[in-house]
Amino acid sequence: MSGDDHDHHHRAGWSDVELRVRALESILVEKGLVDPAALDAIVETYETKIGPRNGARVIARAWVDPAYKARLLSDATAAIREQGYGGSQGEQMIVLENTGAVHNVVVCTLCSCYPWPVLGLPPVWYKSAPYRSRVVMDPRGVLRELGLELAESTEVRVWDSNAELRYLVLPRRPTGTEGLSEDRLAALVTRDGMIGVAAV
Amino acid sequence: MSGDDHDHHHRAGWSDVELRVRALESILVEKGLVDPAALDAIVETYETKIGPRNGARVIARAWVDPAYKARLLSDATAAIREQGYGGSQGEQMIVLENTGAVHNVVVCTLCSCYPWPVLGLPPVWYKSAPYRSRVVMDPRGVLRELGLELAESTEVRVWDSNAELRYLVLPRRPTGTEGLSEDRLAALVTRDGMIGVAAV
Amino acid sequence: MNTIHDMGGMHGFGPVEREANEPVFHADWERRVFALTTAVSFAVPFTDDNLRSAIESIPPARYLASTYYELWLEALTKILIGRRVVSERELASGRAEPLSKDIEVLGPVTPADALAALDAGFPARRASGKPARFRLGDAVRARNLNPATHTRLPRYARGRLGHIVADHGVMSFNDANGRGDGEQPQHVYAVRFTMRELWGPEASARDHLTLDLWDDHLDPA
Amino acid sequence: MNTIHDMGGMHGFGPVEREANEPVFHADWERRVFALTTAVSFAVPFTDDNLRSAIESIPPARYLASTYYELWLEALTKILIGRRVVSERELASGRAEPLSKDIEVLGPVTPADALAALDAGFPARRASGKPARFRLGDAVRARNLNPATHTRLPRYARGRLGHIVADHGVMSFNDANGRGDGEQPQHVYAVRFTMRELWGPEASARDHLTLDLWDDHLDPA
Repeated sequence: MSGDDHDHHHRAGWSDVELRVRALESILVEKGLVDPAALDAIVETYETKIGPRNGARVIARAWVDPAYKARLLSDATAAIREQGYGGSQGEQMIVLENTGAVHNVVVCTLCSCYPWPVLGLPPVWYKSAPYRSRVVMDPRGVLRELGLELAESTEVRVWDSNAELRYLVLPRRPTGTEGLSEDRLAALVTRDGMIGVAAV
Repeated sequence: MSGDDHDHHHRAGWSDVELRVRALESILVEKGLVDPAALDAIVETYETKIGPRNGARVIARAWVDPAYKARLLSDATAAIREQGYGGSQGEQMIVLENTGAVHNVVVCTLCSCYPWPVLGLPPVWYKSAPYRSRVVMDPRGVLRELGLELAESTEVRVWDSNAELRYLVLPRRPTGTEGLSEDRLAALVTRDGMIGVAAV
Repeated sequence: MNTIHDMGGMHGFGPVEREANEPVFHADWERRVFALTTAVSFAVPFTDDNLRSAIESIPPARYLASTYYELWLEALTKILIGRRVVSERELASGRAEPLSKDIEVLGPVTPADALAALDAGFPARRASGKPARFRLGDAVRARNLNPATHTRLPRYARGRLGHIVADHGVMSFNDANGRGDGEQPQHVYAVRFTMRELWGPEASARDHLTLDLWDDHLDPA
Repeated sequence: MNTIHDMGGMHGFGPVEREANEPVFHADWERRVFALTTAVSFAVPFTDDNLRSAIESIPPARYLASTYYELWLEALTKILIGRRVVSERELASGRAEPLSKDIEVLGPVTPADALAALDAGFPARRASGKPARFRLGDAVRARNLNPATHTRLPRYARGRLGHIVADHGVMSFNDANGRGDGEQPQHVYAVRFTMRELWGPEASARDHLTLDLWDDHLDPA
């Protein structure tokens, strides 16, 4: 390793964790175990190509196309792949339809399982102890705190993603959106709606 | 508050917790809610008068006096009071007799309940997460780690002190101690034996 | 309250480490915290359940990062602030301010009275209460209760089948007392569980665990 | 492993706090940890279960005090040290030392191969396995298992009664895989529990929770 590299491990203002990550990366690169270009490609993919806009397009399509919606509910993995999405952390997808009678909400109490191909990497709150600990025992309380008050008559279904199935919530199409295009509809769909902590 | 007192809150080398405790004490004293002499008396009592030597005397007496042992097992609180011990955190005592067939071990998983009048204040390990978490599920493993290997044929009884009963283990009298005086016997009894994590 | 204090049955905390010739206290401030907690509870009455409840309310990350007397100090401070006998401002400045007239407190306990009270103890036993629903030998199932308030029913026993092996008589009910609902005196029973009932088929078939459970913790089984 | 990662049903962690317009990563080192973990798993093969198991092995106090990618970094480092492809000395110095000849590794994944593999995914489904013991509608009870090793059966469901609402087919068994006992492919079922069964009579009578449980997690009820 060059003297420059060594100095750069002691660059002022770097935290311990930054130094440790830099060290790990340079060791793995030097040993020929990772290619820095692959790291950049992976980061770019999850920062720019894979995210909740993918899921929103799936939802909007299901809202406008009853046949697609039927396929989505019967074989979500294939129907999502039709739209061009799939792969790691979305190999076996299940779509959960919200109705007037049933509201679905998704969590992973044990770690951070989340449907990457349609929602991207999970937000911090989804991986946090407050959400993981509470939503399985008091879903109505958590949803209320997050601004979603459910009618007492609505059945809440919590899905703890503890295995290799990944869940996407199909929110109810908002009223008054009959005339909107699929693109306009997709713009209404939020990440939180597809997790089940928001209405749409 | 005098200027001296104020300076003394900033005396070099005092940790935050020390400063906070000093502040709390001086405020409570100044408000007339505690008497420093009472604090000293309480500390002195638990540092010098109440401790596992009390329990050891109870155990030794039970070893030499069958009638006392019978009283100790049927009404521990009264029998312990006979020896002069009792009070806070020992109001309702139960003595658990170890035999060739049964070994008893005591824990408080929820906090730190412990029979103060006979054992004093609990040691750090008794209040620690490793002991509290594990001894209820894997008592044999914990005892083995602490140097006490039990025969497979021995029944282990774990007592989780979750209510206001307080437990003292009566260890088996070591063989070869037939000629020893009660004082000599008491000297053989350890705190850990009376918790159940040592043989005697 | 299902929080980190209820740690029975958890893995991952590492080996039990005993200190040889351990002193009663490890620092002078520990002595003072222990004595202050004991003494001030005479002038500003609170119970062990109030103290336990305050300790359990400390967030899990801080609970695990704190030493035992740090937990006591934080809980005691919270109780005293809640009773308005101490304020954060006073603690920061170290200077006492006048106590508001509407706060009821007693005078400081004297050394003799403190020692006499500790020697007498604070028995939980009560002369009468709710009639016993169970008898020696009865099969019982611990209720699956998950209150957000103080409870002395550990999570690992909830829903599990045991047998009554002793009736300790009528005592004040810590769960009710800890949530400010009065003493609700009732029978406390020693309930014996097999280790297999608690921990499954990998546990020793020979071993048992006993918990002292209040009548309200139990259902007939 | 009954440790702090299995936090479903705990109180005390405070409110859920959402960040508005949250970025995918909060620092450049988070990007690198995510990408390194993904990329190096091609050259030094490990599974999600190995990573999860390594995260779960972090002591509870540190687990709670760490951010998400700090947990990943610690777990990844532990896995790589365990495979002897990296050493503490190298991490401290930042200087790579020669890899021992007896350590089997593959070459670095190319950008194109990495993206193609992520797009294809790593399906847990297997062509065949243990025959299904349960059918749609069956009443089942989650076993009371408390292994010291990796498991995907959360504590809150153990011993609880549910019903099979879907058969997801045969999949690799994470519990077996995480403890190095092979894939043991078997059926995974969606098991629906009432909230009252899980949390007691205070829970909503209307609401349910579904877990995906492997055949070996269940007994007939």
